[in-house]
Amino acid sequence: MLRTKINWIMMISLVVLLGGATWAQAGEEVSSAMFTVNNTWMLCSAFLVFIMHLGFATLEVGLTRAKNTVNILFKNTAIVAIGVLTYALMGFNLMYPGETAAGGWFGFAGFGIGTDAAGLTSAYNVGYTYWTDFIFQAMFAATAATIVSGAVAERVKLSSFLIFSAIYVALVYPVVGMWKWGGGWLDALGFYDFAGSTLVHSVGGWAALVCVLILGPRIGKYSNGTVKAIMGHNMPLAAIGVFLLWLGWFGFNGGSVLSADPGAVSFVFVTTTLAATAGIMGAMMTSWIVQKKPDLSMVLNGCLAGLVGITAGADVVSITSAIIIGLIAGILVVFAVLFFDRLRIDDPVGALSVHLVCGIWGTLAVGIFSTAHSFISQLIGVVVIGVFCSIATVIIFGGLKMVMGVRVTPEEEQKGLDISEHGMEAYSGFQIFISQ
Amino acid sequence: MLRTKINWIMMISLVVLLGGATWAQAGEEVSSAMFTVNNTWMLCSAFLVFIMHLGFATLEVGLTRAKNTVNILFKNTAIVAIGVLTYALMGFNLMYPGETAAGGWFGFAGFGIGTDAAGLTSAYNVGYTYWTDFIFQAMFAATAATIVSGAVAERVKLSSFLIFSAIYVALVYPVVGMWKWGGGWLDALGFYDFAGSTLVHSVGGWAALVCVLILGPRIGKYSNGTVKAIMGHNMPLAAIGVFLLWLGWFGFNGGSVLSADPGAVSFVFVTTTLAATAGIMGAMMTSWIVQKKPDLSMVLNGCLAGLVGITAGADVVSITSAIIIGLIAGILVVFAVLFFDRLRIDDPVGALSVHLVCGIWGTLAVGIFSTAHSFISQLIGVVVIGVFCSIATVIIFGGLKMVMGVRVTPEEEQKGLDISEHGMEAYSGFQIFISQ
Amino acid sequence: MLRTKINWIMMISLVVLLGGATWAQAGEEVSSAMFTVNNTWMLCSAFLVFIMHLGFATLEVGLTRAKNTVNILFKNTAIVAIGVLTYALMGFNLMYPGETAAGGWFGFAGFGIGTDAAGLTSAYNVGYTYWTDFIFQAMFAATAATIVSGAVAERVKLSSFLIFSAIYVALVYPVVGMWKWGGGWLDALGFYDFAGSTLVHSVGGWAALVCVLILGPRIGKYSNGTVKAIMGHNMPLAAIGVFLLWLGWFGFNGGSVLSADPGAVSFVFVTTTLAATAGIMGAMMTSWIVQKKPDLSMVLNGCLAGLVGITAGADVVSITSAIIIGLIAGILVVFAVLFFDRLRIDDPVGALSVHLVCGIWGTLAVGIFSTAHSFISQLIGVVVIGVFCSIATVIIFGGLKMVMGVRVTPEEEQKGLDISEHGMEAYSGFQIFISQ
Amino acid sequence: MKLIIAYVQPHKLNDVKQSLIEAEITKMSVTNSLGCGQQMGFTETYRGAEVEINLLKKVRLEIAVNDEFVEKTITAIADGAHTGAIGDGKIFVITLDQCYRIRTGDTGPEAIG
Amino acid sequence: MKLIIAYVQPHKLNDVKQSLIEAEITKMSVTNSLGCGQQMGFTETYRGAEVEINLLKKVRLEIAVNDEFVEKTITAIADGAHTGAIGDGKIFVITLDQCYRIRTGDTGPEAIG
Amino acid sequence: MKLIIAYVQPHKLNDVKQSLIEAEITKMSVTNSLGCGQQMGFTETYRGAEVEINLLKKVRLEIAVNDEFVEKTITAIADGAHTGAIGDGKIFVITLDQCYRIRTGDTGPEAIG
Ligand SMILES: Nc1ncnc2c1ncn2[C@@H]1O[C@H](COP(=O)(O)OP(=O)(O)O)[C@@H](O)[C@H]1O
Ligand SMILES: Nc1ncnc2c1ncn2[C@@H]1O[C@H](COP(=O)(O)OP(=O)(O)O)[C@@H](O)[C@H]1O
Ligand SMILES: Nc1ncnc2c1ncn2[C@@H]1O[C@H](COP(=O)(O)OP(=O)(O)O)[C@@H](O)[C@H]1O
Repeated sequence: MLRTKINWIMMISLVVLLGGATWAQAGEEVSSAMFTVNNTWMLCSAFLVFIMHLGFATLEVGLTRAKNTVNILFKNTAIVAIGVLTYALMGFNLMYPGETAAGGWFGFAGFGIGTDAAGLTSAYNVGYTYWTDFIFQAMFAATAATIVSGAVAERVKLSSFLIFSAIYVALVYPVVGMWKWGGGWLDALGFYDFAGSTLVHSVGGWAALVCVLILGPRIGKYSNGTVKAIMGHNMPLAAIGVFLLWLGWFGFNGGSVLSADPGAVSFVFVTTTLAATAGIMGAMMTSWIVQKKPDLSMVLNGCLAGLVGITAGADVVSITSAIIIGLIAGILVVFAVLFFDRLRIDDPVGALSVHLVCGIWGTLAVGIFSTAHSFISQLIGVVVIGVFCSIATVIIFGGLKMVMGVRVTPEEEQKGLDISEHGMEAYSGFQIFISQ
Repeated sequence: MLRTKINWIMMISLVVLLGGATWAQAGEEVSSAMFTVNNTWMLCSAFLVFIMHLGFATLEVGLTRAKNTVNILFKNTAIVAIGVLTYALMGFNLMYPGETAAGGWFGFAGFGIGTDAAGLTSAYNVGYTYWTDFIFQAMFAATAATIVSGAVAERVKLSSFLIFSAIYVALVYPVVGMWKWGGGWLDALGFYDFAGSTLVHSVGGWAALVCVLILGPRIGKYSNGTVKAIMGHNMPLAAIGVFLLWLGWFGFNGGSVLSADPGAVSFVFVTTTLAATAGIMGAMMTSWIVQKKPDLSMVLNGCLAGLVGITAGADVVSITSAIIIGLIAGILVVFAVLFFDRLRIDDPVGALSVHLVCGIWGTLAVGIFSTAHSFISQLIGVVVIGVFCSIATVIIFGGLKMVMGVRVTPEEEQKGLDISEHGMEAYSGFQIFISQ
Repeated sequence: MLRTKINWIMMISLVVLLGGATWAQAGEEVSSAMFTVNNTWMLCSAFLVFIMHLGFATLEVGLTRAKNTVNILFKNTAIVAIGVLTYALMGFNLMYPGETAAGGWFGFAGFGIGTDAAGLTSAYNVGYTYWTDFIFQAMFAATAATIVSGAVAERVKLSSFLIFSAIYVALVYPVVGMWKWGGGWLDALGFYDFAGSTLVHSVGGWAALVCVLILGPRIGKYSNGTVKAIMGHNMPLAAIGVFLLWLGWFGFNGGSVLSADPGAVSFVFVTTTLAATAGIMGAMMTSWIVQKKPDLSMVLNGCLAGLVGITAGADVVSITSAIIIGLIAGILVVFAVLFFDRLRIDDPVGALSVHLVCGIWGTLAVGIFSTAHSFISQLIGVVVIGVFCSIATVIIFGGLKMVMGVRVTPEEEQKGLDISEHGMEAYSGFQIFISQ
Repeated sequence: MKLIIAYVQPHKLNDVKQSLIEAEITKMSVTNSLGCGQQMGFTETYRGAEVEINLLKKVRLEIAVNDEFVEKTITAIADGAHTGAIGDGKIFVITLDQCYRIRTGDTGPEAIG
Repeated sequence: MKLIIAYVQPHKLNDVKQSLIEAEITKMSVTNSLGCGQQMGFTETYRGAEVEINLLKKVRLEIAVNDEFVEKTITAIADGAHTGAIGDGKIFVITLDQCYRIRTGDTGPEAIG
Repeated sequence: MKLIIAYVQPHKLNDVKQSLIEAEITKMSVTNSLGCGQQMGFTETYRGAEVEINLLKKVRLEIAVNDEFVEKTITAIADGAHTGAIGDGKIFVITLDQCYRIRTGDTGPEAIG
């Protein structure tokens, strides 16, 4: 999703298909009709990415307990607002500071957003206007924070989490994003991340990991030396979430082509879909073999695992590679869930397994399955970003822990956050056993 | 969404951005590719607006009691059907009677829909074909009736409500719409309502207000001199509803540009999104301060409030103004909910606060935040339409009350409309305390 | 959705509107902008058809019992994966074997998918690239299997069903599809099926019928000589399902134009919507009269009935005919549900009534309402495909019954498939009466 | 000590609670229940097939009281629940051998209130 | 007067109701309940971790009858619920001191039926 | 034979079960219930209006035991449920006249365990 004006030609030249075909475009000049269709597709992508936020919300609600439902819905609604607003305030201009930051580590083009008339023409970019650019990017930004939300669910203190999200989206996500998509040092290094296996998913995943470690597990999850399942309360919601996320991914990946280029977008649609389906199959087989019974929640995670896995290389790997990447992601995610549980890292929705583990896998897979990209560059990107995000999270979330606390009291946790933090229930009238 | 052939050039010239940039288009001549992309975007907008009907249905279900769920789903499915069919029968030709009605109060181009071959080319309109025009408008039409549905939920008699909706959508909505979008007297006056803060939302809102006054509150809502909360039964559904409405709004506002004009549509996407997020923040803060705990249902209403608020001026206000409009709408909606409760006007889902109050606010805001528009014209539009819609509703709904009754019996209300009107339950098998 | 390169011109010439207008396109040459907008619309259609899978899943879950929810979600997630992957492996090349199979019964272009550079240009097709072609078709393919899923729900053995689906989608669906859309003998015969009333819906419907006959009814459905209702457990989910299916249908039918042709696509939007709304009205009136109370599940089925009905002729029938087709479909579906129940053919979600009965009705309706098409050809298509699909299902599903069984044990059925096949519950913590 | 079990109409619960509180009986336990009594149920239809709903939704109250409160409690429940229509409900009284308050360890009549 | 409490398998409820009706016992109250008895429960897995489900879903019936009906009621319930497999359920009988019909104010054996 | 009815805090159910199992009482039935006791409830707000929640969620246990087990059972429940805070719960004991195991037809003390 590298998108500064200076770099877009380079990017298109990277888009090399199976047989080596390159989609030619008429240089920086496009007809007004072509500009309009490109822009229209980018706006469609923006609304598709938008709907991912509903997907995250329902998935997360579905895989947690009924007594924390209002809290999760509240968090995930607020995050979209916070994410978009902070991105407008400063994130966008931190992430895309312009040519001055080329090859660098940091840049800032000032607070707020705005453009002159040229920002509305193909002089700005052949694929979209300034405003399209902003809205598409802003929809991405909030995603990173939402990933954290799932991992810390059912015990995090609402106010602390909202503050954390605001800071993370305003500062950490755009700075890291600038390294690659803003034309920074990682881009210069040859690191490749098409739509954000690392730049979005791992960036969220690392924060999630650190936050979970700081928070500790939910009460009752690892009692008396055994791992106890805490079952999600609403599987239809979880499934709705995954399908909506998949839907949104057509915009997440398809829009990262940054134009409506027929060959590129349709190819990305195919690789994205095949990876998702292969992820489902991988998780289904693994879960059926390892857990003996086919576990729906694992299969749903498998679908997302495939999607996260293909995100880094959706435009540069072959059809067969896309299936393999998805399949491995689907297998990986099941073991990762079991593995984190063994480590007593309590992640109610599998956010770490899906976004962190498969985000890393997808990024490295570009180095493996695309000859045009170096494994080493990919590895450097993964490691440096991991270290940076983890340290940032330790500072921000650790700081919040000291200043105002990050976890609700055990009584609040046991009563459920809906009653304790919001004074209301999600399913008024329904008889629910809240013994867990 | 002013869209008669005669007027579109005028409209484009109204679209003035922050810096004063005007999006130029090649007059009435567009290339076939441009016509196709414009039309494609308008069709995308149509399906986006369509999905708002699901959003309304789930939001309304979520904020009411389990025992009335089937009834609400039934109503909202039937309304779409009734709305589209009556709009095909007569609404469309009442709303857009053509040049004969220019500057006037009423016009009618005859029953039914149909076009000659020219209706499929850019000779009809550079932005869309005749059929696109119809389907996009038809999706809007049903919206107004759906707004009423939420306010009268849990006590209105199904058959009476369906008849009311049919008449309101067939007659009142299109006549008022014609005043502005059909090139009528309000348009001549300089009244501005981009996508319908007044023409859709307030038109629904006024009807809702009058219907609620005629119906009276739900049993138990204001007993013994106190306001009793009647809690909604399904918060995930409510949140799904709001996100789907927001999604649909990209088509509602984005499509009201009436072409795929890159600058205009993308700008509208940004103002719409920022107003929604600001609405969330406004309601969140207000609710946290006033109610002491952050109320999810208020924040969801806040999001919609921001969206309704920006709808009148999404294309003509600045970025900063969009945020302010949304923020104020978000604050307003919380107080409005409390205020209507104090007046004992029982509106289960907050439809009055969202659509009426913020519809008015958004329309007036155009006069405040856009120098190109006069506050007085805006005010005149708001008042005249308010008076007209209220009187029309008194006649139609009041008439129905006399002829066939508009409210179910107290026993039916207490048992729940699902059992009494439909003979079935929404959640068969689930144990639900229906003591309320 | 006839789409081989050889045939597209013919198809466009078939597209005759009310007044006889023909949408002209510039032969096989289109501008790069036009190609891009066509392709973009086809990709939008692909994601719209994709979301139908979520629609099917939620509808099916909503109309069955809570104890089988996980199982249904699992099935419907797995089917998408199986459908797309087998379609990539062989289905696509069976369905569109190329010119060699013109007029024939069978053809195969080899395993796997892939294209040269020409596949990415308008040389392949003016409407889409090779990849777009594949993804749009692949999304259709899984639909047929999903239709079966609804009819056999609550008693079919998971593993057997998945194997059946894989074979049916890999072999039966594409072979039948080739007869018409692949340019085979039915196409040569003049049989017309725009978007698949027969080729998708009936193909699924016949399989569903045979599977249900082989499986037998759910325990308790027809005990002691009477028909007992087994109520669905979640009406909001059912309604969500129908609205999402309707949404998807804009892509299902709208995309079957195979380009973004403004006149054709917008006309299809209108006929599709009017048929759906007329289906709602038809089912509502019928249900209100016959069943005395307005049955939500019937109205939801009525909406789908209208959509299935219009699918065969959405581009060739008049506006009035579209309404009549939808209305009759809506009436038909109610009687069909009652009729199948009387025959003790147990179809929990009404899949037979919607997809089979209305699929046949819609296909025949083309012969009735469009003078350009022969009723006899339509009838031949319906009958031959019915016979072929039924025999194929008898062989595949009957074979599976002998080899591994197709039905769960009575104990498993009574406990619910969620516990017996997946070892988990859909609504953990909720108190649910599972006496049925 | 007696244990009083009462079945009342769900929408009468608030009235019953009110009238119990007025009678200074403030301890109780409530469950929801399906009941079959003189109120004969009704028929729902779903997709054309009939469902006989002869188990109607009721609310079940369980109240432990000291002997001197039995009369008062029954009267209070009856007051709150009575409409004169079929389905009003029943009250059952059982002898309670022992009562124990977990928090304090109190037993007997002491522990009831 | 006795109060009979029975725990039976959920999917046997219809049979039990049927056999009660045949025995002319038409008044009852039903709740759902989780039970732990000789039927040992089973293990669900969710995301790889085990959940021990040792509380199985049961249906609880509460039937107040006059003394002469006790035997008949027990037999009817047992008839409807019996399969011979573990988990069939239990029946408990308690002495009922008093019974009161809210609608009419009837008390005693009168009020039961 | 006695029937023991206990109301405990929902989140204490696991502890209570544990301590019952340690006391070798493995048969029981559990329902959820709403309770009103010394724990006074709290106020939820919804859209600005208040909802008084004075019926708090509780878990209801029903355990039939032979006489010699009564003391042990009460102690076990109390052990598992006790926190010393208001809302800990109550235990009620009723005389059980008869007990019947549906599967085998056993009656009396035999059938309880
Ligand atoms: N003999 C009984 N045993 C158990 N529950 C009963 C009995 N009689 C009545 N009930 C309960 O009381 C409820 C009300 O009984 P019903 O006969 O309809 O009331 P009434 O005769 O006072 O109008 C029933 O639905 C049932 O739950
Ligand atoms: N002693 C008891 N106290 C309370 N409930 C019991 C008792 N014994 C059995 N039950 C209830 O009866 C149900 C069936 O008991 P179970 O021992 O499984 O039946 P059976 O021995 O007849 O096969 C249990 O799930 C529980 O709900
Ligand atoms: N007299 C009673 N009758 C019926 N149920 C009671 C009675 N007293 C208490 N309970 C039940 O026990 C629960 C706990 O009672 P509470 O007085 O709050 O406990 P404690 O006094 O031990 O702190 C209540 O919520 C209610 O369900």
